[in-house]
Amino acid sequence: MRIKAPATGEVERATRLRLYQLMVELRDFEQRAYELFLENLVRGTSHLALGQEAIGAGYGVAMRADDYTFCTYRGHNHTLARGASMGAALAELMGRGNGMLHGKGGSMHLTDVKHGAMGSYAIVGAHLPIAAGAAWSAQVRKSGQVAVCFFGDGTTNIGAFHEALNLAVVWKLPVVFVCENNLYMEYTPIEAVTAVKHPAADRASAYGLESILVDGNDADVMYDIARQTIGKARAGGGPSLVEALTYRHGGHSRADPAQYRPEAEVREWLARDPIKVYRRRLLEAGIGEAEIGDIEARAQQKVDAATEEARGGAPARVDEIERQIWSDGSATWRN
Amino acid sequence: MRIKAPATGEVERATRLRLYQLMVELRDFEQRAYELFLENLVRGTSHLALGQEAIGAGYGVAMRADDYTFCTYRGHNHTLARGASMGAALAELMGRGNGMLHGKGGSMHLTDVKHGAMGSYAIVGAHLPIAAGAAWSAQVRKSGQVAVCFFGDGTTNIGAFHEALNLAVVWKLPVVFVCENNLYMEYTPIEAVTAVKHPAADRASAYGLESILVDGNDADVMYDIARQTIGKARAGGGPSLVEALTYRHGGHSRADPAQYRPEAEVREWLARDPIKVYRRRLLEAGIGEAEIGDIEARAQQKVDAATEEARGGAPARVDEIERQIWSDGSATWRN
Amino acid sequence: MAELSYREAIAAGIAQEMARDPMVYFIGEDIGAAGGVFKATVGLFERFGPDRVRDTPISEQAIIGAAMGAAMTGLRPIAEIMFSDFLATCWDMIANQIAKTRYMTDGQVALPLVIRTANGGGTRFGAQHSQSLENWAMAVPGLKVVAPSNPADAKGLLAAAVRDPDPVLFFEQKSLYGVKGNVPDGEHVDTLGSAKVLRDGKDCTIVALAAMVPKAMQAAEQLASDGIQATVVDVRSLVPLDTRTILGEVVKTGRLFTVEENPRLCGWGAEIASLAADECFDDLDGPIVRITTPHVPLPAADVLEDAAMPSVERIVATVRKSMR
Amino acid sequence: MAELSYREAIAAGIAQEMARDPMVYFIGEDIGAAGGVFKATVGLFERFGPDRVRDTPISEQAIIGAAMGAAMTGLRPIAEIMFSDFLATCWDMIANQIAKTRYMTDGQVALPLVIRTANGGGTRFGAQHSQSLENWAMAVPGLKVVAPSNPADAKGLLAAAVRDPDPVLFFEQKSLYGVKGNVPDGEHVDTLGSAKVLRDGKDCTIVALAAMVPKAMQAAEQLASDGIQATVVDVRSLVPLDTRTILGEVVKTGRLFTVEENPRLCGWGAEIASLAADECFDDLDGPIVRITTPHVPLPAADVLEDAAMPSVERIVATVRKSMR
Ligand SMILES: Cc1ncc(C[n+]2csc(CCOP(=O)(O)OP(=O)(O)O)c2C)c(N)n1
Ligand SMILES: Cc1ncc(C[n+]2csc(CCOP(=O)(O)OP(=O)(O)O)c2C)c(N)n1
Ligand SMILES: [Mg+2]
Ligand SMILES: [Mg+2]
Repeated sequence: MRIKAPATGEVERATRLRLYQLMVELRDFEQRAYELFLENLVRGTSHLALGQEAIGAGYGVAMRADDYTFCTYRGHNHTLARGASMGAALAELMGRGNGMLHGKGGSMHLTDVKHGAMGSYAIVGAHLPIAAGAAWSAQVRKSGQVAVCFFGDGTTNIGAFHEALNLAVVWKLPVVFVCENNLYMEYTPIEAVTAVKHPAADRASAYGLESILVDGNDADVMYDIARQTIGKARAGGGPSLVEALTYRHGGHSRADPAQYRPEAEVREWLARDPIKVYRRRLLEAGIGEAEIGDIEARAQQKVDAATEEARGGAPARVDEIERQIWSDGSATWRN
Repeated sequence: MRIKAPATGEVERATRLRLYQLMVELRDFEQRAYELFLENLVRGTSHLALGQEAIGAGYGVAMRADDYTFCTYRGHNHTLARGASMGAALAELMGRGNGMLHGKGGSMHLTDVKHGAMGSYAIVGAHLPIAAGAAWSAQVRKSGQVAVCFFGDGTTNIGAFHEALNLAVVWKLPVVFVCENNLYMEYTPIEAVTAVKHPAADRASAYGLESILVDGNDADVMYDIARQTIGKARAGGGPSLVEALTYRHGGHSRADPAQYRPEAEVREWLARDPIKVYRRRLLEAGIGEAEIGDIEARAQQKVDAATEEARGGAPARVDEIERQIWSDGSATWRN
Repeated sequence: MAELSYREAIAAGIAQEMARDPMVYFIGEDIGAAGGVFKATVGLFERFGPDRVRDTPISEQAIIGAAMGAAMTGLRPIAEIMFSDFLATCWDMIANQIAKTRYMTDGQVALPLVIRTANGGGTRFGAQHSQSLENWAMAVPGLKVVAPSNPADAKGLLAAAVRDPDPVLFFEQKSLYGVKGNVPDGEHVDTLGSAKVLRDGKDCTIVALAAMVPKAMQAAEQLASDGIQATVVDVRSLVPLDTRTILGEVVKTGRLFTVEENPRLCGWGAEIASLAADECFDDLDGPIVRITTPHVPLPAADVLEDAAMPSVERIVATVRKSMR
Repeated sequence: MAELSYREAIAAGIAQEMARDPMVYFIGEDIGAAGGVFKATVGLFERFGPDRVRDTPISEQAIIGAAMGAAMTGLRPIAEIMFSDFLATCWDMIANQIAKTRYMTDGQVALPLVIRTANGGGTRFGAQHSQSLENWAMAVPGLKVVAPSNPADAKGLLAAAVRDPDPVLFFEQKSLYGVKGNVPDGEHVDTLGSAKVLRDGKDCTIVALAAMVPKAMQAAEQLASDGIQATVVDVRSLVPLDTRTILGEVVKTGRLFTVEENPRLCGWGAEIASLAADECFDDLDGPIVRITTPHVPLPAADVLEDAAMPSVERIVATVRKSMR
């Protein structure tokens, strides 16, 4: 299956506004994170997903409140798309005591369990089996929940990918694996290290799955495939593997100027910026500049407020170091 | 590609006699190993491949003397097929000082580097990347050597399988991966835990490889596909993944009476015993009962002699324990 | 009291907990209809059915990952890794994911799960199927680590592990599976983090774990006939570690010997020795001596394996020599 | 003598060996055109070309497996695992295959290979990118384990590792990559298994590794102003372990402190402490004290990470208190 953009009008107006709003919020959040980094307020590493917002947003809007999200170190978008606090996220990036994880996790591990954001995992591939496990739990608890697992193109070459896909299919688990193919692992083009052209879509058949390749920069497409794949999982139809083509606007991490990418390629993809594309589509669909501007202004306000909240936090508290190894809150290994 | 038996006459007479001889030797060796186990002379575990001889024999006959074999704990056949000493192998099973590894390895780790038998690996999947590495070495040394890697159906579900296949294709390595699909992992039918019907053949496309499924109980077929795949690798054409259908006559290991298998299935496969099948084919091809009987008698003699050699060995020498951790022969970790 | 083998006690412990709590699920390779490669899970499939006792592919990362994902979403999974050596194939899942996720999320994620695994040597399986790897787990913050030495502890500690809200690595010693012992009738639940003094002696303290415990006990008997009275402590749980009991006994006798099945370097004995050398220094009357397998993998041949692992004779000889 | 950074010294060491021996090949993720994520391999791709400096997929098992297969068939591969934390994803390859194969085959297979990896904390990468895992490797028989503390050692020990006929795990401390130091001109090859006494003091011996070495040196300076004269030993190589030098210094001063970046349990310090408590018991004048990160993963926030890892202040305070 190669999915095209659904015809205008197929996705409801309210959903479209929600998709746009979410994408703009995610974009503004990460822009702000970048500015704070330039101010030297983000001490740890960070991996921005600027340009990849349509994927997290499409799924975020399609998910049920109690569904599970699993994502990577490049997971700000996916976590916030579930409703996690922007202020707590920024504070975490800044190592503050009011951070989402009180400074213990950092940018690569944003987690907000009460919103179904079950964690950001920083070792490539590990969260695919974990997402399968959450889906297994949902299955046997008959809760109707679905687990959605986001990862990159480079992740398709690690063993855990293979094991998770096979298990998910054999157990017919309610899990959706979403490969965000942004053409690069860290600095190396994915095509230089992968046996097939489409690292996920061309491997679906190895698990008896349909091959799904979609435009990851089109929010309507992403929302549509999200609805389909989540719906299938929720109905007991088992897992899906989706490959969404996209591009990160910046480097792999804050340390990377991304000079290994051909200029023309960067230009082409910047022109296909999912937010630009979608803004145009909204206008074409008759949504007014004022309404769109309003969404954008509110996103800015939200990010500004979050920034204030984060800046206001004290540094992480040193007594956190020996807390929360165990469920009793302690880190005690001896009596 | 689904390979059929080559027409009679396509494989030369001498090769056929060699294939038959080798299969009979492997069979007799393992029968003897089993008898010695019943005599309580084999103390460690062992995993017999009775019924799977055509695969190791087909490849063994097709390989060049300096090619590399990598196999599993079920690796007596593959190791002996390269010319390793039967006496040393039996002695190793019996924990004797004249064993192939002086008692340090045991049945699961038979190795004879001077015959290209680069080791038997007992943790599922590990040797696939290692075989790829030997092929990489052959490639950069331009030696023309090929690495052949044997493994089971169950092995296709572990991550190392996936990583090895992808790397081998990307680097176009001279390696042949041979999956011996004997329908079971230990006690669990492979179909109960695998997303596709043919665990290897149905996954070849995930690495851009041709799907190859062959009758692993037909020595001619195995020899033919061995020639093709080794030839391709040697010519710089890159790796192949072969799935050979077969069946083990006995249990997974010496501890297993194999009662989980339907009687009819066992009967059907015993009727397709590769040695029986091939003996009939030789007779049909006009090779006389006497010549065949002669081969069989010589195999028995060879196994008898090996048994004597092994029985004659003293127990492994205790001073072996602290030898050969390091290349200087020692096990010294401090001064 | 019923007499059960160690393997039966394991099955009984799992059954007890599965019957008690419907959220306990059990997965692994060949654990179902086959009853496990070591027959330590016989009867569970028949009793609890294929949904709660589920065979997996040979996919250790998926097994452990699935257990982790399930534990954070309401199940209390038990996952079997057939031989502890195979922990290496899913070590990222254990050491980097399971061990760290609660901490990294500052307690948002709870991981009540048990990883059972057949550990240790003495069964002639060779170097890749015989390791004693408790120290690998002990070295990783965020894992609890248990290794019972007898059937009653096997059942009681397994039950405690299943009920524990945190991840527990449960090492079952292969060489003990056939050993029989009395197991309390009815519900039996032990306590993690408690060592046991099995024998009281005034001259020295021998600290042992799992299969080394019966060997230490035999050695102590022999030493007694030489006039050396040894205390024997069964560590039982490496994390949490009952330092109060262990170091308390060291202080009483002034001498510490540890008996480890693992190779020499960085075993749990080194940790306990270093604790004693720090905290009991003034009470020590002589060197702390560790008795371990030499720093080599276990060889396959019976004579070699037996000679490599600590034996009763080696324990006796080492203690005797050092106490002279 | 040229002044090089630790990362430049690594690149220089690899270059020296690749130029010397055409059988040295180097593989890893993003090591080629990109010069490595830590820029520790800059220039190698340009100098030795894409065949000898080869980018891999994100397939740690395949990377290490390939290195192993190549080493047993004539190459002398160097494989990079980007962060030492990722060793867990290929731990079976390292601990069960590479470490054991020579032994199991009774010497038929030789494995001259080096696994380089960026190790340790202090860079705010969080729990999954900051571990100090030398003890994982030290615990496995069959692996040599090296961890240099300065640019000269980085180059010289790397060269020695490449020339060594056995598998070497080479831990490069991330927090040291930017540190500069003098490196001998021309060919520079050091010796594995030799510790170095960096400072001589009569009162106590501080044994440290990698990034803890400069901290121990600073602590020793501060202690000197308090009248405590500390010997500082840089362990450099955990396997082989230069017990002669280390224990020799312990005997001279009568007191041992170890400084470890890893969490508390089962670190290399425990091993050295247990050796001293056994073999130097009669020469010890007081407790053996280990200074480690507490038994927790490293947290991400700068203030937390700094407070968790052993600091100069903590070393000074611990030694001072214990020597009172
Ligand atoms: C097992 C493992 N190997 C290597 C890394 C280092 N690493 C971090 S991100 C990354 C690239 C991942 O590429 P991809 O999956 O395409 O995701 P993207 O970063 O493009 O979102 C690598 C190699 C890691 N974190 N884990
Ligand atoms: C990583 C790992 N997991 C589990 C095992 C235990 N085990 C040994 S053989 C085997 C079955 C392998 O099945 P298959 O690959 O089909 O090979 P076969 O035994 O049928 O030849 C299993 C599960 C192992 N050795 N390694
Ligand atoms: Mg990518
Ligand atoms: Mg099989």
